[in-house]
Amino acid sequence: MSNFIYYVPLSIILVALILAPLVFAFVISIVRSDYLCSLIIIVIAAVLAISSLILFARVTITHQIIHYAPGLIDWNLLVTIADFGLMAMFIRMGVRRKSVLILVFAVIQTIILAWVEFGPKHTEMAYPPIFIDWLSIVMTLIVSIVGSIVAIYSLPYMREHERHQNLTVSKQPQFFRTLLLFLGAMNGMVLSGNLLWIYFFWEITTLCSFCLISHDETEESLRYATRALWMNMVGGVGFITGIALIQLKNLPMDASRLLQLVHTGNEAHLVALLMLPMACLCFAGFTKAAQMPFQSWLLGAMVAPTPVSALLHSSTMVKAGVYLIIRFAPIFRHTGLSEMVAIVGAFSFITGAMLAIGQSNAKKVLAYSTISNLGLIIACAGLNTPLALAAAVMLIIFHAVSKGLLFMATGVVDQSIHSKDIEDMQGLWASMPLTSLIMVIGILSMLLPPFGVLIAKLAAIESSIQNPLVMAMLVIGSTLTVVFWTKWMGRMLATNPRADGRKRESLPALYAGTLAVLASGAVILSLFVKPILENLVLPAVANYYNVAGMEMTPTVLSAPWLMIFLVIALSVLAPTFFNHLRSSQIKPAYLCGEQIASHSTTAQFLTVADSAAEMTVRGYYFEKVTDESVHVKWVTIVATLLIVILFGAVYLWK
Amino acid sequence: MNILQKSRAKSPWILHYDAGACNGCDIEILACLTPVYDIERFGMVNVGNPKHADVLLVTGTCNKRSARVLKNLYDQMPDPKVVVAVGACALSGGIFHECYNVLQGVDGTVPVDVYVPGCAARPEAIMEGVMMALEKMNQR
Amino acid sequence: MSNRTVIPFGPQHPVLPEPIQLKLELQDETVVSAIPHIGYVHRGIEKAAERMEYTQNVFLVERVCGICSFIHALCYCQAIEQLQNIEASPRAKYLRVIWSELHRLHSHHLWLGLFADAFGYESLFMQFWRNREMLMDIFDKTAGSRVIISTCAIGGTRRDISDVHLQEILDTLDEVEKQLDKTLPVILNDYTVKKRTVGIGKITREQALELGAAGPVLRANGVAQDMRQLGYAAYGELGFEPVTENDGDCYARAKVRARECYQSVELVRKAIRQLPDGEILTKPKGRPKGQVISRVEQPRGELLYFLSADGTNRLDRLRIRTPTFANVPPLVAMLPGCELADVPVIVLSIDPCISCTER
Amino acid sequence: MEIINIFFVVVIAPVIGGLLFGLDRKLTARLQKRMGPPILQPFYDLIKLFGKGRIAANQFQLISVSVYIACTILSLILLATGQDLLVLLFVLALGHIMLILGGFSVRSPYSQIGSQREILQLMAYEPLLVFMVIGTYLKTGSFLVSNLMTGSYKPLLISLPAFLLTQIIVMAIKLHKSPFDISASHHAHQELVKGIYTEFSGAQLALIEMAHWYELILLMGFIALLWQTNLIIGGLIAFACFLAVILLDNISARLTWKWMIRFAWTFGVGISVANLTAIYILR
Amino acid sequence: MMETMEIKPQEIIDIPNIRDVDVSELLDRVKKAADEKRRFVTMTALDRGDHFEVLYHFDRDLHLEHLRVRVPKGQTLPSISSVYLAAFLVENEIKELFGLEITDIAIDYQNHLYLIEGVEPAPMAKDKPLE
Amino acid sequence: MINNVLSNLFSKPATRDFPAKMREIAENVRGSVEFNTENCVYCGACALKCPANAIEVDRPAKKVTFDLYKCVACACCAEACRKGCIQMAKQYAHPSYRKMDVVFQGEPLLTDANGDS
Repeated sequence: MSNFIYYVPLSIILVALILAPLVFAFVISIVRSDYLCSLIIIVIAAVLAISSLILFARVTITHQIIHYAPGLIDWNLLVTIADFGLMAMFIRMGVRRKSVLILVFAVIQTIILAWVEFGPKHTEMAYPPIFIDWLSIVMTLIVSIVGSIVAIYSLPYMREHERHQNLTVSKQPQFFRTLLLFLGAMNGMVLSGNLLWIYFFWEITTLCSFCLISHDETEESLRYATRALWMNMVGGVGFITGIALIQLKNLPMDASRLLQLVHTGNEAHLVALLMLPMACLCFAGFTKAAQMPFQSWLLGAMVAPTPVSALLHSSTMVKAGVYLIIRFAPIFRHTGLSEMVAIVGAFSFITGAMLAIGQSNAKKVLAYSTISNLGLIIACAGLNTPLALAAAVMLIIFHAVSKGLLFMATGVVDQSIHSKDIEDMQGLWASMPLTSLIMVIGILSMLLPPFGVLIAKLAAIESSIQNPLVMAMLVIGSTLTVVFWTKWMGRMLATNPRADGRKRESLPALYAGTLAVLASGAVILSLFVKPILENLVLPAVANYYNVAGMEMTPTVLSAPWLMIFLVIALSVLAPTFFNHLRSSQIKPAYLCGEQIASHSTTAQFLTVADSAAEMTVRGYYFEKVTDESVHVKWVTIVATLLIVILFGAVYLWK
Repeated sequence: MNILQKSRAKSPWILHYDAGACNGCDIEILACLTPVYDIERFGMVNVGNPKHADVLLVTGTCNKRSARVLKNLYDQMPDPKVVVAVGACALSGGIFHECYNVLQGVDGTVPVDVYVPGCAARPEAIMEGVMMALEKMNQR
Repeated sequence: MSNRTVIPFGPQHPVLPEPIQLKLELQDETVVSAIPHIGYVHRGIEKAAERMEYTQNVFLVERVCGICSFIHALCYCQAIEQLQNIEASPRAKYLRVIWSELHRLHSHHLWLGLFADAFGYESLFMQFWRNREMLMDIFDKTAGSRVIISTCAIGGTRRDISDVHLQEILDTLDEVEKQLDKTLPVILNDYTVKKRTVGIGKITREQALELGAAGPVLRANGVAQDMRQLGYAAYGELGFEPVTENDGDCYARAKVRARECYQSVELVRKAIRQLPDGEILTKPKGRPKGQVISRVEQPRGELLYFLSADGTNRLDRLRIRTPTFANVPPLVAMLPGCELADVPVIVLSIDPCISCTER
Repeated sequence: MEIINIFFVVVIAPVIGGLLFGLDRKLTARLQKRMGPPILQPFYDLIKLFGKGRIAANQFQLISVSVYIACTILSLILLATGQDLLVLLFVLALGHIMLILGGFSVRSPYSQIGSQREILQLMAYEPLLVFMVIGTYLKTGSFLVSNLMTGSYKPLLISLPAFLLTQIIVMAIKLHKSPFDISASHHAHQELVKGIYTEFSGAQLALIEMAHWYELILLMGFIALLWQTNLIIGGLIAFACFLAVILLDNISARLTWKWMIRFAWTFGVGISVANLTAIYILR
Repeated sequence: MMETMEIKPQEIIDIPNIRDVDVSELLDRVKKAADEKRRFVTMTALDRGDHFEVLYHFDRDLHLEHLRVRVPKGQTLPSISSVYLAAFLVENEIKELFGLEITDIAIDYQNHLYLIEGVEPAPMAKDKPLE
Repeated sequence: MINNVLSNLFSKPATRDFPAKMREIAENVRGSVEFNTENCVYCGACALKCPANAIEVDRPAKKVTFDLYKCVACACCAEACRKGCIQMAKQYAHPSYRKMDVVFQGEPLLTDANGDS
């Protein structure tokens, strides 16, 4: 087996991961057969997953960092040309959408890009453009596996989606084209070491997200897509400014070399010079990861078909943002910038959770939860200890799986009950037992032990102890998180006693398959969280920071997680299998003695003038306390201030 | 008497439903809770929820609307359960037994195990009634 | 889906000693509307009163409500006395005052306890109900029964109170007053109690009048209206000023009743001091004929009896308007806008007597 | 040693917990000038409940109760075997959330509203617990109880006095005592009947009751940690806190959840953070 | 202190302060009472064989005043709950127990205030058996 | 309140030790109706006065049927009886498992409400 891994040439793997999706994206837009299209998607998905696993095995087994220069043609030139092509497209879009913001930012980017490419200064690359280390592998795995699963899930979803829209001409080819392009670009981004390459792929993801959000081409979706585009272009401006500053100061342009600066230690003056460019890159990361005050593009992106949300929130796009910050985190360790990044992240964590409490739209809750979790990841990156970074990486993994799962399940529910409102999901347990079970697993895996997200969160809290402000925000944010998740689960489980027993739910095979894979993935990964963390992530992180072993012993890992898992599993399974209720033991709920009939499906009670009324209990959304429109205002102001302080910190507090 | 029976006898949880009383018996039931009578000595607790209750204390004449509620409450109580009818009204309708909206006693609606007479029934009689009901429950 | 929570509150509910249902519509936990649904204790007493002899009706109307049974009987007897054109003896009038005020005292104790229970102050509930037992013992000794004391009769009273018992009453009242001194400041000054009652269930004076509120609900809005001002029984000779408060919230209602407790103690003491000797029963002659309205003050407020008699030994019509019946519309006005947790407190604040309301 | 600890926890803890609840009822009665039930009353109740006929509204209720008690016992075992305090807290929270879901799973207004309020209670006390754990970390450099017990530190109470107060608040909230008996109360005299427990009955209710006994021991164990050098003194402090909670229950009315959140998050979090800040500064 | 109510044998045959009004002018009269800040006490219905006699009792500083309307059986009576909301309960009661149709009550219980479906309607009417 | 509950704690409970010790019952308590048919002339005055119609007198058969479960203990019958046959016992009527009528026909005997003894 291990031999096999080495027989596959690296070039083939890279082609499979980056180029194949790009190429097949164009094939799909030509193919006019549904069947063939599905086949291609499934094959590509399989190829992506297998290639990423092979790459994983290769890098993990050999513990090596791969630098690789692709041959055949001058790829640098190709990237440069394509970069300007992209800029042209952005400008065209700005014109077509009549958006001044897009135009302005596109033009600024083009100018800076032109300066970088053709300006007086020029930096030589120390290393070839492809740079693969443990972090790239983690990201590739997520993009290639979770992203592929979302792509497969989209097949039945988009068919149903279009059936609903009564389209004459199917837009599925465009959709899948963009999807594949997106996955390829993401892989390209995480596997590149050259900042200009990263920037190039970064801008492709921006473009793809615009296309996907605006897919339905309704007034609303176009509006939100435009917003997503200009906000991400702000980030793009930040990114290219960062690159330009690096070039201005004659600093190395590839990630690999930059990271080495920290390792050697005798180039501290260079590190100090890097702070401003790093701040620019972090800023770009904030926009892409939809941190406050840029959260609104991600919320607007909800108008897109659900697979798009699943993709944006779990494996691609927003993860690109946190990837960028984590990628360079060691460089700005022990600086004011790092502190501020932690605070900005923690602020998004707490405010995202707070705003999620007030939402009843499932996708909006998920969106705020994503913002909140990404905030946590960024806070970890800002805490910038090996343990914190390990927690961040674990969060990226588990969040991708769980969030993808939740979005996909929400999509299934939406297509069944035609509502995304959590209140409408009341009693889903009775009508869609399978989907709601999967959703409950998804939510529990976001929230509680013994699932990975929580373990990572505990590690995050542990590593935040030296930073009291961040710690307090993390503790309170975690508590807020409990509120909206529990409420949501509670809604789904609120059923009535049924005399006719449980309804069987039939899901299309692709839905059931993809959901089952992710759900079991969430559980199994959590089961192995300790070995994964101990054997893979922590050594890699320690290496990343160039420290010998961990600086802190993470006590969270010393807990007997397997026993905890076992006890919880047993306590769930025991009543499920050995303790069944007979129908005579099922009694209707207590309604003060006025319930009607003992086995009805709706909870009704007799009331005024002996008429029947439906008993409804709505979840608490604390409209007065958590009014979105009010809070978003001050949150935006505070977050903007924080970012201003962040840049100030770079100057004042090194 | 085994330990379960002993525990049942020592932990009667009470559900009180006023099926149409004049309040006389109800306040006497409440008086049972108070320091002077303190039925918690015998483990009796007024739980106010049929799903937790062992003993259903019914007062009042039971009119037709109340009968519906009474039946519902009785059905929701888990076995073993006993019913104690308190006061003349609950036994037969008392002074109201010929009124147009009155059912003569609650035993037409739910099976009554112990009848506590009186208008209003004294707290002592109510306590005695509950204890008799518990004996009956343990004999079943 | 509606964004309102719709839940039943009652008829069987641990916080409601009597069956009444409120159909509550909530937004989060704020009450948007509350509609009462009654009829769980309706017996048809007004019809039964047409069937029974007018003398037997005394026992019927006593059982309209077990908490203020004596006052119901008093109101009825006074009405019949007016129709028969007789007057109770002075001693009977004073005895009536004594029993009425003792009833008010025990009813207010009962209410204060239940009110404390409504906001979960269990030890306070126990305290008031323990004090109340002293009054119950007085009823047991003087009238032979704890709850339905059956001492009022047409033309006077059925029983006399011996001097020994009068002294006992005075002693008990001293003790009751002592306990009130100990307990009432707690309910009135406690931080948690104030948090739960001040500003809760507030209505304005205009609303109270417009919605026909009666008794302490009305007096808590500064309207000095108390039927005892009419001077029935011996009240005219005892000197009486109604107790009023101005805030119109649950706290003000509690305060009115708390002060009335002291007032009742004083009235009983005064009545015992001034108690004249003499017969207790005036024998009625003839049969009642004509129409009359009799009004007295219950612990819960104004009680009104309308009698129409045609000279036989059965009444043509007996109409009973009880104070809670009048206080239901104000209750409906108090509830919207409050929190779910305040519902029991507000419902209790009118001192509801459902068996009175529905008869 | 571990086995003995685990045995102690699983078998002896509920006995002590039950007796403490019996004492609670007796003491409450005496504070109200009543005789009160025998001290063994909770055990009678428990046995009776186990003997009741089973009724439930759905299967999920059974699962939720089973997870609830399993998690409670598990977290107590984690404490007894000297494991990570933070993990312990979240295992406990898992059990609690499953119970909440059990309350949610029935379409009954009282159990559902009770559940929503229970979430708010969770929200109110959880930060206080976590802050205390963080306080111990700051003093000992580890979340491990074993580390705390074996290390030679001064009693934590000396440096973390605020947490004694917050633990009393947590205990009052967790035991549903006035003024925090918001989602359910010991005596079902409130607007939500028995709140979150309304729809559990018979053996399920018995298991919940038992879980409360474990939980009480756990909470007292938590307080005892504040005097980790001598657990007998720690236990006495915990017992004193328990008595304080009973007293508090008898001298206050039930307040609303808004007040609770405000109180827990201003006063509770306030003094917690103040204490932690003091440690940071003094270090 | 208010003066003690004198009991005068001559006056008690019919209650004092009573004013007969026609059904058509009832609402105006009630509005006038409301304008003069009278407190609505209650209503009383009497079954007089071929017609209902309905009394409206108002209070003003402890003095009672009454309006009386006579409604032939089969005719309807307008609700005064638009003027005095407090009347909705008693109007529902009269409507249900006497079978006198009262129109436009603010909260109408549809003849199910006290009695449930299937019970003999209008039990208070004189032609109904006494038991 | 804290003084209040603490003083409660350190004083004797107010609880009456029922049923171990019965409370002394006051004079003139209207407990339950007691018949003494020795002097009864079956005049029916008691039945006429009873507001709850709990007493039936069958004059020819010399039979008095008393329904304890309708009785509201108002003592009207005792007041109405000129022969002093009816007294109000000081003891309250005890609960029972079955509804039974008290029938006096020479000797008092208890029967089920349904008629079978």
